[in-house]
Amino acid sequence: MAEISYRQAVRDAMREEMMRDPRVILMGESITGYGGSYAVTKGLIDEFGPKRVMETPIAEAGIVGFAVGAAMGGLIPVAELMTVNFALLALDQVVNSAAKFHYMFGGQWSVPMVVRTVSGFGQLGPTHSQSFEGWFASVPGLKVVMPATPADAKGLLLAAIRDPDPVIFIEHSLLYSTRGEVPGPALGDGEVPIGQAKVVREGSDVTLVGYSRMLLQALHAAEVLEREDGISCEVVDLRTLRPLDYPTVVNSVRRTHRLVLCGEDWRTGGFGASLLSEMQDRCFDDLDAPIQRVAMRDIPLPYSRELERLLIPSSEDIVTAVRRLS
Amino acid sequence: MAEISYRQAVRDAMREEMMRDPRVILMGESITGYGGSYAVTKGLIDEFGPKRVMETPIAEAGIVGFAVGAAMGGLIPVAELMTVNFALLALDQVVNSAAKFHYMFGGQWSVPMVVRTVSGFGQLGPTHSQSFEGWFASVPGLKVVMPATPADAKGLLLAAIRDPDPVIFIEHSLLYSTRGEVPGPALGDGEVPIGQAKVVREGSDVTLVGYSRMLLQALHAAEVLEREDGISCEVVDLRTLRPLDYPTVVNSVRRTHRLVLCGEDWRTGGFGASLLSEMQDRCFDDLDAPIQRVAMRDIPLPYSRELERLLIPSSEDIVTAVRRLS
Amino acid sequence: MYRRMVQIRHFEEHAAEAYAQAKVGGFLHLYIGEEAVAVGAIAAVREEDHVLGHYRDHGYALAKGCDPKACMAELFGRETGLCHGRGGSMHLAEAARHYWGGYAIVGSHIPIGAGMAYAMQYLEQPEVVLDFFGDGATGNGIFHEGLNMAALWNLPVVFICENNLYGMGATLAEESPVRDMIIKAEGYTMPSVQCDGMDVLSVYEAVQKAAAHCRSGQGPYFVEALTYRFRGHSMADPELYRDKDEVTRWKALDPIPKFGEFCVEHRISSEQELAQVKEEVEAEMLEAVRFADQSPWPDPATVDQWIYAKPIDPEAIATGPDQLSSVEG
Amino acid sequence: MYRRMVQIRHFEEHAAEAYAQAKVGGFLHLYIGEEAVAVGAIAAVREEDHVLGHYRDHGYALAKGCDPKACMAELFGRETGLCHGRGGSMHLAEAARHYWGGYAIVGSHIPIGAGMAYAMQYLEQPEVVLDFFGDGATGNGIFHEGLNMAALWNLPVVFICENNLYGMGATLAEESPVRDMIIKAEGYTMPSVQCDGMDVLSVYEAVQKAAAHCRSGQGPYFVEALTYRFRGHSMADPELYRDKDEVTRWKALDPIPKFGEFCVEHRISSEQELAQVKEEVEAEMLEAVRFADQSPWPDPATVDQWIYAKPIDPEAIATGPDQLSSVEG
Ligand SMILES: Cc1ncc(C[n+]2csc(CCOP(=O)(O)OP(=O)(O)O)c2C)c(N)n1
Ligand SMILES: Cc1ncc(C[n+]2csc(CCOP(=O)(O)OP(=O)(O)O)c2C)c(N)n1
Ligand SMILES: [Mg+2]
Ligand SMILES: [Mg+2]
Repeated sequence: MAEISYRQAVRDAMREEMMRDPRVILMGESITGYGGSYAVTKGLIDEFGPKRVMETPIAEAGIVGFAVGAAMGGLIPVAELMTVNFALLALDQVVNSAAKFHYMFGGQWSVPMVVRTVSGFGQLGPTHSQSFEGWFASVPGLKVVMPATPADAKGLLLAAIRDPDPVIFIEHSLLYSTRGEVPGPALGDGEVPIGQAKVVREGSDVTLVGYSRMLLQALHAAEVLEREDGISCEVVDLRTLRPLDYPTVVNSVRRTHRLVLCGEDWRTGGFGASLLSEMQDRCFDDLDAPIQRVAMRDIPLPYSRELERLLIPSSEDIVTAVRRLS
Repeated sequence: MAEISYRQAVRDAMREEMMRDPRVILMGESITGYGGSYAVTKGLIDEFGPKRVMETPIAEAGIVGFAVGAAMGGLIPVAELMTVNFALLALDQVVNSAAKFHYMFGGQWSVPMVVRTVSGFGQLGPTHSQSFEGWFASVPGLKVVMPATPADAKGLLLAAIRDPDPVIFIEHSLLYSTRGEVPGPALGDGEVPIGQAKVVREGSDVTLVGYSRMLLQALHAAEVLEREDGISCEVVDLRTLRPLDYPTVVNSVRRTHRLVLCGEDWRTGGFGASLLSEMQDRCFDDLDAPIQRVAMRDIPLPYSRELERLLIPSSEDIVTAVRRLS
Repeated sequence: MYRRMVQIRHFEEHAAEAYAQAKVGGFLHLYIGEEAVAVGAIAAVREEDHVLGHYRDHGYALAKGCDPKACMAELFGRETGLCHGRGGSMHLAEAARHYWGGYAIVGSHIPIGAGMAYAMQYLEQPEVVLDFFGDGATGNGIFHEGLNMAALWNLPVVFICENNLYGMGATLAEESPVRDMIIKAEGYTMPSVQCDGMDVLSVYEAVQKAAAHCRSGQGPYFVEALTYRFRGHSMADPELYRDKDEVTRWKALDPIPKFGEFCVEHRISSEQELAQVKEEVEAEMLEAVRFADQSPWPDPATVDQWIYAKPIDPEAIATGPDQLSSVEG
Repeated sequence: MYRRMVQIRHFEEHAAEAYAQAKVGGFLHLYIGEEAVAVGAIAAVREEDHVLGHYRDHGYALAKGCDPKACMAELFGRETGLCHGRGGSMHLAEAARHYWGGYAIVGSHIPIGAGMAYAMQYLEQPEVVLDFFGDGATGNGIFHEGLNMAALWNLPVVFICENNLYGMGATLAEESPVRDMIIKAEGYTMPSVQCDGMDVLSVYEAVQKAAAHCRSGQGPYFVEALTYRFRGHSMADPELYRDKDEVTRWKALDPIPKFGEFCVEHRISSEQELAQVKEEVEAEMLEAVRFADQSPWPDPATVDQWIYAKPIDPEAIATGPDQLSSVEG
């Protein structure tokens, strides 16, 4: 096991898969000489050249449409959309092309491609600080993955590239420098199957569900609650948002009878709302209290540091939500 | 009171407001000579000419961006996006331009404009049969309206045009030919305020919440349930999805203790999920049973008549959901 | 090519009839009047070359050799349809024939065609891509992004713009600052040619030249075919926006009799042979309608089939304590 | 114009310093090297004319006459900022001055500028719109849609493309099939001119001509300014993609000394006066930084202010039985 960064883990997955399979290509804005706006693709252009690491114009819809076509032509494109905010420009191609073709052409062909993109914030202002995983996760035909750890980042990206369906792979800008153990080649290639959540901390009083950065916040909150309140939290990392591993969450709630959903997107219509809806349905009689949500308030995230920090969902918000339950 | 069609009601609102306020302009694809793909704007080009009824290229993002700019320049554009499916192409301009400018420029200017668009189905195939109101309703800065009746269509569109904020006004293709009483000039202009739901049928056993076409389905289901099961349904027409009139829904649930949410969009991540999430929070102790949802199964709506009709949410689905509660 | 054009014409007429009988639903866009474009273009390239087109797509399918029976059955929404009734009229496709289908979001298939062309270039395959769209599509940003990429990367794709003077109800003057679509290619310094879309030979020649250019590695080509749809935009179109005279003038240029006369004049076929073709085709189309009408509906149990190529049922995923492990980071 | 250019230069240098001190956060894109473009262009039109630009926007704001104190305070995220700290560096705007701001979704303000120009045309106002964007933006579909509409409707908007040879890390050759951006105007038959973006007079002249064209009702105009950013794309840019020699060569073309020399040569100002300007500007910028630094943060209670111009609080809406009525349809 080597300890590497989340950034490196994503890069390693692409690199290893490109070495293994010549059909895999990368495309995106400023991913060559610049190395990617979060330096994820750094160096890959030198190793694989411009035919496999394609610098594209600033044309998000075109990039995704092009990737769909390249996939239909026999390649496996991994397209980077610099941030999920710009992914809005490509939404039609994601929803009406990538996600639909296998169904609407009667199963004649699939669209094996990955769209890698990034959520996050940090004084980036109202247009650059949004989270849209809930939208992607609502689209049949898409698979949506949001890893929290380097091992999952690598393992799930490998799975995503190998998957015959279009996968939206959302990284988090504030996780790139976090580090963690990632299985080396001796332990197999570390592929993590799409569609499996993971209980990352066992507990008995309340279930915290998180993914991506909020998973780390949930773990931190769990520690605080254990220490300060003696509350035992079970923490579930969803990892894949679509298809969602309900059984793992349901099993946990059957034991804890309390549930807190942790996300960074807007409360109204956010991914947590969707999850809550399903969990209410599946666990109504198991729940001793209303399901709590930690989410972004319904406000475009302002630039000013002092306003921004009021809004960003944090481990303290999770602690507060759990205490509200007790 | 005159009985007119929903189509005519929408047209009347535009026409009357254009007569009243010379700043109001229409723009859209095939809205002049063709009269609009659902004939809503028919005749307006003859009355107001091409400066006020603008035939546009097929450029959804450009249309919305242009409308935003025209609004900033002092006009009040009512832009038609032929269907909500094509609105995906304009989502960036809706979310990152129209909805954000008032906030991100510190309140310096607002963007008074309306985007009119249409949901619906009828063998239109997987790319032309989608509903995205949940996505729009999740965006702070937008107001989202979905009228079910001619009177509301007219009254809410008047309010939308007069509102200083961007309003997404979603019509329904299967409602255009429905008819209803619409107050004439003698009764005032019939403006219906944005943000108010309406109890359209009183009942005591269960609350059905609907909007747009599903409101009619809910009313029909209520009749069937009354007749066949002696169940008394209260029916609430949301009318505005954002900002949402929670008090009206909550008050109803406090009396009925049971809630069924009726929508046409995909179950996962649909608007109903968002509403359920909030209602669970506000009414946990009032609810005797899990909130039920009637929604589209997570499937791209297929073309074939016989497959399509399996999936389209109907009054029977609502009846079934209510019976499940009893 | 004569037979193909007649096939399309008769197919469309039967489709219109079936629509009137409510056997075909939704949007139905007929290709009547424009047959020379699909037929001339597709005849000018190889069988293995790839074709994508927009929602007015029955012509591409038939020109690519798809079975009229399966096409008609798709319009009828039957299991025996090209796409098993899932796509319908706007989404005929047959991958095995390299006919990649009709696309109904205007212009969306333009970068898709470019991407396929990139795959050919990357894999060093000789196939070129023909990507058909209308004049209306050229106002959309996706047209620009697709052409820009194709030009930038020198891709083997022929863009074929069917300029039929209208984008639904918008006239060319309402939707475009330029009348000639080939002017739009100039912004990408993409070579282009205008041809007579009512003359199958003119289209053939233009596309032959364009495809040869692509195949030799010189990059994309833009072909504009001047054409006209004899019917409304779709069956729902009341056609208030164009005048009858204009329609009449264009109908006089009907590509089918025009090419028929050419064939007779040049002794390629006799009038009798052409009449024979029409009869055969009519029989074929009657059979297609009969086939469609008698075909089974898709099985309701399969309605959620094909959402994914690799479905994952999380309810079925075994989860247990062995999944438990700690998280770093 | 000399003073304006110096203002921008010094403003940017102080902004960079404040960023290094973590007083400015997020993305910071400096306009150093490109000052002649904003200054020349904006000086060439009237005060009431409208300006929109991209996220590299401090130059437009200052050239439009916005107060450097309020600009700097915005970068610092303070209540006294131009947008009360909500927008930040990428979104400076002052509507009262007809400076409509910096836009950070590449190209998104291109149709917005066209729409404003339409409002001017419709309202029969004489103002024209200047819409600034980069070479990189021209690959986006929204560029196409905006230019297409402007050309189609003959709108009074000057599109000013700052061709600085890079779109973030992409070189011109990587992002565009054509080297000269004015070629892109040809697809719309839009008149265009290329000017030297390192020479404020060259820009001035080009934009003057373009604006006069617009103002006289002849429609949009496309101006390409050849320029170069002396710094990285943003403060986060390690600048691995361009070589030092190239940067050095362009730095030798610095528009500020160049115009300074011109002024001295033509006896417009003395060297001493120019030095004096620099000193005054430096003092002004120090004051701007001090002002920003000492300004209050926005009140936390106002964080949800301005989401709507007309907020509606449904919790406050009275609902009751009088709302009850029947539904038809
Ligand atoms: C993105 C998008 N916007 C609008 C439509 C509705 N629509 C369908 S066809 C059409 C006109 C297209 O005209 P053109 O490209 O000239 O093709 P033609 O129908 O003339 O063959 C429009 C506006 C659509 N399908 N997709
Ligand atoms: C739609 C969109 N895609 C990507 C980005 C990220 N991005 C910001 S600036 C930029 C480069 C723009 O280059 P150019 O237009 O030449 O302007 P310059 O920075 O050179 O002034 C990119 C890719 C963005 N902000 N918006
Ligand atoms: Mg056309
Ligand atoms: Mg640039």
